[in-house]
Amino acid sequence: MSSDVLVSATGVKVHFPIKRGVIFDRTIGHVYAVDGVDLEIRRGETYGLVGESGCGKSTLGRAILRLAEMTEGSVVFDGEDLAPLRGEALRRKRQDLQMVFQDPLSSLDPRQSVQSLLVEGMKAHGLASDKEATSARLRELMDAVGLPQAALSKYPHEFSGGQRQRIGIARALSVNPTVIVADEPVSALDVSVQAQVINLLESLQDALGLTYLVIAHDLAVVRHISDRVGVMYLGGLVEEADADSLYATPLHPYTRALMSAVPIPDPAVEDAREQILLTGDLPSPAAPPSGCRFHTRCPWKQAERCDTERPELRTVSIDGVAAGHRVACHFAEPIASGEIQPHEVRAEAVLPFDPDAGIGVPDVEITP
Amino acid sequence: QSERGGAGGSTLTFGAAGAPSTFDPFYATDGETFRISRQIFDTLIDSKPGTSEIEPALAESWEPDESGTKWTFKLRDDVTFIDGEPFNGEAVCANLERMYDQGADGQTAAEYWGSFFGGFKNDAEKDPSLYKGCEAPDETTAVITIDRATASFPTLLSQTSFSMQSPKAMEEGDANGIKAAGEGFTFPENAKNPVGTGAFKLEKYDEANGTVTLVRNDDYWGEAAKSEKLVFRIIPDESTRRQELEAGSINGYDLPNPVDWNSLEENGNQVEIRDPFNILYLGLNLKDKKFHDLKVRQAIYHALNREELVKSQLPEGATVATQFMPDTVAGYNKDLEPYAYDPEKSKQLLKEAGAEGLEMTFAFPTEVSRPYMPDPSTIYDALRADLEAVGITVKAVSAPWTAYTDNVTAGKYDAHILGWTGDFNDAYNFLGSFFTEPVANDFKTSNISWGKKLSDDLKAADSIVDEAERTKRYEELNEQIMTEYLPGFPISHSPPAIVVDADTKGLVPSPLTAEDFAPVSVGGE
Amino acid sequence: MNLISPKKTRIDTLAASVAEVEVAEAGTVRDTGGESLLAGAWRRLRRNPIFLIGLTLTALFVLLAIISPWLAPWDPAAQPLIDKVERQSNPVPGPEPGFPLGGDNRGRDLLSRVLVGSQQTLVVGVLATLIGLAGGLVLGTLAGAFGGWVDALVMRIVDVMLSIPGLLLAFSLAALAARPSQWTVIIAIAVVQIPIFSRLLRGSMLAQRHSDHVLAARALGVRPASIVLRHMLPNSLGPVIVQSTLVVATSIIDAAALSFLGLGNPDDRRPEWGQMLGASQQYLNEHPHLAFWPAGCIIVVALGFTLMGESLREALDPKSRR
Amino acid sequence: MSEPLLSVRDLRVTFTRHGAEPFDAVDGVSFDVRPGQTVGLVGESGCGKSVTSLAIMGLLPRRGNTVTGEVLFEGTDLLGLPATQMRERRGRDLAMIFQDPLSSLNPVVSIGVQVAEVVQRHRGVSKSAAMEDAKVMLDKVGIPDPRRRLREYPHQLSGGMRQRALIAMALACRPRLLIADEPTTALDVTIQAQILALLKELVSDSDTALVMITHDLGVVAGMCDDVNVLYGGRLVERGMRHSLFAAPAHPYTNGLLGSIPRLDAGRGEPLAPIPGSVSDNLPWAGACAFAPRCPAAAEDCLASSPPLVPHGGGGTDGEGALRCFHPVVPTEVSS
Amino acid sequence: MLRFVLRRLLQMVGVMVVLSFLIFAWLRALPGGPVSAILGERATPATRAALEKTFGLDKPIWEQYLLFLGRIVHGDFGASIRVQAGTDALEIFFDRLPGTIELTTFALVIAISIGVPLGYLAARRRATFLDNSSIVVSLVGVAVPVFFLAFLLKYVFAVQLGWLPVSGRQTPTIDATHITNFFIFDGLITGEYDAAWDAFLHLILPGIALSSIPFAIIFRITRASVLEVLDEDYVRTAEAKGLTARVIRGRHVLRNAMLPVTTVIGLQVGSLLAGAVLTERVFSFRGVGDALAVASTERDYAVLQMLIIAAAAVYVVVNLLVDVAYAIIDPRVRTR
Ligand SMILES: Nc1ncnc2c1ncn2[C@@H]1O[C@H](COP(=O)(O)OP(=O)(O)OP(=O)(O)O)[C@@H](O)[C@H]1O
Ligand SMILES: Nc1ncnc2c1ncn2[C@@H]1O[C@H](COP(=O)(O)OP(=O)(O)OP(=O)(O)O)[C@@H](O)[C@H]1O
Ligand SMILES: [Mg+2]
Ligand SMILES: [Mg+2]
Ligand code: NI
Repeated sequence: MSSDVLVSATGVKVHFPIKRGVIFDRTIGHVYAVDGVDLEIRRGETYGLVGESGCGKSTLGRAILRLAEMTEGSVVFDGEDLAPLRGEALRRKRQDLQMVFQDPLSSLDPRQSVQSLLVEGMKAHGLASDKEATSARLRELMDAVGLPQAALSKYPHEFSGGQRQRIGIARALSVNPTVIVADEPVSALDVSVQAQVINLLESLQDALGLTYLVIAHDLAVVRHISDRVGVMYLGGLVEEADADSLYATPLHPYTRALMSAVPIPDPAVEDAREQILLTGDLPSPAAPPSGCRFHTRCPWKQAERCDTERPELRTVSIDGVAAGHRVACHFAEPIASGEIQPHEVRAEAVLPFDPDAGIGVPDVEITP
Repeated sequence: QSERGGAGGSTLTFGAAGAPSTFDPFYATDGETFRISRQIFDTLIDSKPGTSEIEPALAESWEPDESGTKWTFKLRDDVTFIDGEPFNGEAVCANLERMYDQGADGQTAAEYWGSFFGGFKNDAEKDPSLYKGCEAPDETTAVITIDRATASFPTLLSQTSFSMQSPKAMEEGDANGIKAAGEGFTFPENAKNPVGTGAFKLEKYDEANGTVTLVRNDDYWGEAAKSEKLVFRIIPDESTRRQELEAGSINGYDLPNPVDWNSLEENGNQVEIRDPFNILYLGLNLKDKKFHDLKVRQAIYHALNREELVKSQLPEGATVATQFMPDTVAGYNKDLEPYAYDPEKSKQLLKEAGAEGLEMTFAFPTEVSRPYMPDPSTIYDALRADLEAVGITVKAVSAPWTAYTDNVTAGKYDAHILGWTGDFNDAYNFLGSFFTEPVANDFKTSNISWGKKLSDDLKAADSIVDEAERTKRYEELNEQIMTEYLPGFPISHSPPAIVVDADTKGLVPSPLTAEDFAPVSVGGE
Repeated sequence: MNLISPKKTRIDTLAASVAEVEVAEAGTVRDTGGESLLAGAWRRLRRNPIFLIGLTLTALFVLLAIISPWLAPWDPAAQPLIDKVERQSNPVPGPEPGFPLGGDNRGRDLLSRVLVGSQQTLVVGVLATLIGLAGGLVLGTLAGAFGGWVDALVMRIVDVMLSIPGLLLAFSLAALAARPSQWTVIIAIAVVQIPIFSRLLRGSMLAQRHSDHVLAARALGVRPASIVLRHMLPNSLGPVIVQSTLVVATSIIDAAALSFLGLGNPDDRRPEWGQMLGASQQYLNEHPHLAFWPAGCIIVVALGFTLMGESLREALDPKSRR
Repeated sequence: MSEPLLSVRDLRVTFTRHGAEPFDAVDGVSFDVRPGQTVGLVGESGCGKSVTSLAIMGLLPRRGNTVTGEVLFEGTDLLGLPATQMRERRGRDLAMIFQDPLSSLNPVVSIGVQVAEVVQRHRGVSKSAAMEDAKVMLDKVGIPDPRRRLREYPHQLSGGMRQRALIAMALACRPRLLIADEPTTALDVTIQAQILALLKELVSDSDTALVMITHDLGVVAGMCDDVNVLYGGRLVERGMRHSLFAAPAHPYTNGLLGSIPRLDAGRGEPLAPIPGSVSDNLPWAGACAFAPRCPAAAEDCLASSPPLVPHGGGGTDGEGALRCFHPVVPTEVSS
Repeated sequence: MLRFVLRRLLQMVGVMVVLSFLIFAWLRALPGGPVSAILGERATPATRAALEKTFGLDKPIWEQYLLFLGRIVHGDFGASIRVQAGTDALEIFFDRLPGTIELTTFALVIAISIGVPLGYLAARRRATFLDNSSIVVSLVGVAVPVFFLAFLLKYVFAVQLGWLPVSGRQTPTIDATHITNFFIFDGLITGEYDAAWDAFLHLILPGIALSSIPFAIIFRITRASVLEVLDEDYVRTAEAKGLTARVIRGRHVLRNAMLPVTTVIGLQVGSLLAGAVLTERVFSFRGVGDALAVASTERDYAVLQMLIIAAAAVYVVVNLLVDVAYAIIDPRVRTR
């Protein structure tokens, strides 16, 4: 495992405008979906990204793939800046950066057979010129993801969830990518099938030397397959470290709470566990709290700095914490040493955020 | 007068096909308006019930001087308007002066005056008006001077448009205050409150319910109306009118579909068939050189099986036409024989003219039913089939009525079907309307060698004052038109009908569709 | 321990993993030979009596339209009964031997006209629908595929068109025609359908635009045109197809309404039911059978298409679970 | 040991659809729940957990299914109750919380009314009194500013609060039995932890019996006293949570545990998934449904259907149970 | 909410302006026109030209349009030539509107009061004979051309059985007082109950004919929407709460199921207006539709312009109202 950087994202911001107006749509605010993230993925590693729903994981993943327009920031892939790429050049570049989706059914066009789903990408990148070679390649792909050849002529809805996800993976592989962004590749699957897919992803990585960015909300899954893990909260990375280090010594209060909230299928552990129960819900990304985004729910919140100054993601030097463990908390050290103790937090009412809310009546089509 | 009051609260309800456009007949052009005006107003001269001849009305007698340009009318002395104003010579002159003295907008709106009298007082550009002036030497006399001699002058005055209205009401109601507004006219008060001398007076026009209610004028100079009330209900749909009659909610309606005549009678209604006073013809657009050869025109005429058409598509009483006017009009040439149906001859003629494979667009109107063509599409079908039978290629075209007349006038079709119902008994009202310049000449005769001559001849004939000489001239002209010129093809005359229920009595059908409702009684009185 | 199949529960290498999974899953991929979504919908539909009625009626109608020229005893334009026609006493000849339904007002065989009328009726219904569909497809695809100002522009046009009640628009369009013909009828009806189709299509296209599988195709680097044509369009067609069946029915009825108002095709040598119905107006009181046959046929056929369309709509609706 | 509050005996739910074979979604399931006890039902998607709970509540669709067996609630068989009496009991004696808090709330009725209507219905109090109760309930489940929330609509609440509102609704009439069907699946982990803590607290406070349905073994491990593992509509293993997690006897339970990546396990160990998928199942009638996916399967597994037999350490009911011819030998379990 | 209404109103004004120009230009492109309508079969070119000049039809279209706008600003919408000759088009619209409102409202009431309950029942008894047969019956209503249905109704109930009047809005001999031109309302406020009753009887047949299509659609949408709502989780929640069947039906099922139905009712207004053209014509019902029919055959420009734009405006306004109603029923739409 070399440690050269394959993908590097700097200062990525993705802000979605919220529009409303009388005649012309006026932008009345923004959803700060991703708000300043620096992240590096090394060649051949698996980078795991976790965080609660709506914190911007998918958007970040898509921004890296240039599937969502970045408001600010740059993404450098293998030394090449992707930001200036447009149109055809960008389309060509997509061969290197692929994606696996959360919902295996909805991400497969229901009207295309597996074969045409797979060939499509190859055609788009000129890999399907030779008929023989194409079908050989198809066979290879099916083998790689563990599906029978017969599956080629079938349609997505005829498969089970796990099999569909295999098709999704095969599609990503079909163009020989270097990096695969897997956006919640297993969260729609049953536990037993989930394990099959995780194993498949891992073996493919070993065999093909792929680089993964795995997005998931399941901390256990992420920890299992990742070399390094980033924890996101409300559009920003709050902590990043080697998987083991993160688990062993979570530094950010949010990471701590998250870790303690993950149920573990072992009654003994469960009974013994000290949970850090957070109060209240995730604030709206359209109106993120000032200062540290987590201060509204943080049991370690301090009177000063937390609500005024946004902490930077920084490397800390604490005993027993691996180098390269970064955290965005002003008080990481005192918390780690137990100098600062947690306290009660009063729950604040939080509005759910729904960018589609507002006035609008659904289109209903009628014919007499 | 024994009937008076006898009819008590009786109400006569009549189904009208459309709303009246105004209650001032001077600005009207449509039959629905005239039908109502006729009950409210009287004219100096009227048509004799059941005929197209004229008879005295408000004027008891009339006399031209030798030049034929000065007419003296003796008036009845027992007539007052319903507002109490007396009817006298001055009233007559006031009426004529008012008609003559139209403002710019009024001039375009007064279509009947325009077409029969020509010009207006303050309108230098137009033709000089037929009307020149009016004097009232005494209460019961009116002397009217006209521009040139014409025998049809008294007949003109029988037009409902030229009804006598109360001078006071006209003054108060700003009778000439008609204004163009957008693509229509707004009418002054006078047009909403008609004040006449008729057997009925207007009670109310309920626009929201589509009914016009007239009540009996108890001071009427003639025989008082039999019904207390006369209600016109506006029912645009023909089949609905019939259903209303069957349901007993109206007493009668005009122009029943000939298809329904028999069954209406079987159900006990009275279908009164008027004498045909109209002509249906197949018109040609002579602008197109292909019709300039007389043989071509004759060929077309011989191709038409009019006997069969009349029998299968026109109501009982319809006849095959031999010329461009019905036989009741003076000047009708009895000696003309109908063109025989002879497809062989037709083909032969076409060959001779080198017009085999003749092609033409042939049009008919939709959305319309006229007394002379109850169902244009079926008549058209029959004619087209006949034309095709002799090898003429027909391109079928149709258009809704108003668009159709526009297109015909603009000469957009090679051939069309159209017709005319006479306004009054005068040959010029038929022939003059068809073939003189600059009247909308649908036949475009000006494009053919004899066109100008025909126009001039007709105009000359119209100014012959002597009755007999006039008649003779028209007979000659009719023959000439049918044999020498053949500008178009007269097809048929068909009788329009009017229907009333079993208990409605006293309706005298008029060939001019100018029925009087005063003598009509309902409920078996 | 006796194993049924040589399985290992632990997998250590890629090869082993693949082999294992293949064995495990081979039986899972049902060997039905690629049943598409439509086939699935069809399976469900086959059991729906409403659909079957609709389908039967529609099929009969189409069949009739095809074979009617051979079925009809007379040429619909011939006038074998013209001698019997008398405007007043016998405007519409009644049934007699050889003419089971009698004739029409022009002495033509009514049965033949009703039978052959199915052809033009089908043509009007189908062509009006197809033209409307084509227009709707173009506008809807533009709006749905590009979004943004193209969408806004197209939708404003559609709004304006929609804000005049459809049939009124058709009336005026038919009246605008210089030379009314079958085509003016077809086009007038078709134009009215365009905004409906385009809105429908745009709606599903926009939904498709944000769908995962389109995003997936984009991520894969598929060309934009190909995304629109191969992914968005086919997946948006479901509602449009359903709508089409319904529009065939309404087109036939609308054509009848146009004829009723005298705006129909003036040339009646090739009969069409709506036109026959319109022409029968003046005989309604005395000879309602002239209206009854074409009206009956229109009702049955419109019902056929509508029933079929409605049940299709239901079958293709992902929310309906039957 | 107290008497069971709810006793499910040999519950069988058969779906009959025309054109398809009758299908036993739940096939002879029996279990007991005592007041104050939490019983878990676990298993993969489609194994019949929800159908079981709906059958207990009498909420299965009216047509297309037959329910046999007994659902004894304090000795009364709920299955035999007429619909009107069942309506009386639902919401008052037994209540239920569903998985997706947004779709389970009526979008056009205010939270207050939705909570109050159940109070009004079962306690016969006035509307305003019911509203007051509703406010108290919302407060109790930890919704801040409950008075304002009463007037709000579901879409104005965040996911966690919606689930709290649902819980408030279910608990408004102090039911003695609460069935929670995957109550936290739609929620984030930190919110899930809040909700689970709340449920635990409410149950222990009021001695309510709780049936916890989930596919998350972690949740079960932390919540339940007794665990019932379902597979293909049948109970395959029952035990007290400690013994069950420590020594799963059924290969399926074992397989499930092996499939889950654990936060506390070392990295790098590959997962041991159960091969195949649910669609490989055999019908229970003449075989073990799990046999095709089972590493321990032998001929007898295909020959007959294994019976449910008492087993091992037992649950609080005194007895554990197992449906397997070839149970996993404890030493084989790797952790 | 206010913003939303404002926005829609502004949009509406825009649509109206565009529409008015389109209609204006279009009408003038139509063959035939008021000149031929007024002058009849035979008029001299001079007369025609004079009349065209009087009406300003000889000017370029855009100039005519500007003049038209200028007149509108002064409240002059142009005079009718045939529908109600001499009357301002706007006045005609308001004269005729009450009748049409009475008729369409009555038709909608029939459609809703039968369609909604039947739709609910059919959904509850899904796939039963009741369900299937009511689907078929409702669709027959759609498949029958309105004018044909109208004819049959008149023939059976008015002519043959004589139970109901054939056509019109009120028997003329009843001599009713008209204040607002809503005849039923007028009859009630003036105490002329017989007149009100008579006007009501006149509404029945056209009302039924006109309601056939909206009924079918409302029935169908209600059915589909109830089916959908019955499958919703919150209905199951309501059942789980042990609520009475009545509360579940009203508060949980129908209230939600009515959302799409409300929208559809708004969209139906357009087709009701179109249907009114045919219905009012065959029933000689003096409403906007009848005026429109007359105006279009007679090329009554002023009335046509006015009515088509008004129809569009009514359509937009009604749909705006529907959206507002929707927002009142559905809290999700009225957020923030
Ligand atoms: N196209 C968009 N327009 C407006 N807002 C958006 C858009 N896409 C995402 N958002 C918002 O941006 C925020 C981040 O979304 P994102 O999908 O990245 O979250 P996530 O972490 O992937 O959540 P989940 O775990 O639910 O998938 C959310 O609040 C979301 O509502
Ligand atoms: N109404 C129904 N008609 C027919 N089959 C049904 C019905 N409801 C459920 N089933 C079937 O019964 C079986 C058990 O379903 P159930 O919903 O109980 O699963 P579950 O264990 O709750 O799964 P999940 O974890 O996905 O909620 C499934 O195979 C399902 O397809
Ligand atoms: Mg996401
Ligand atoms: Mg479930
Ligand atoms: Ni691993």
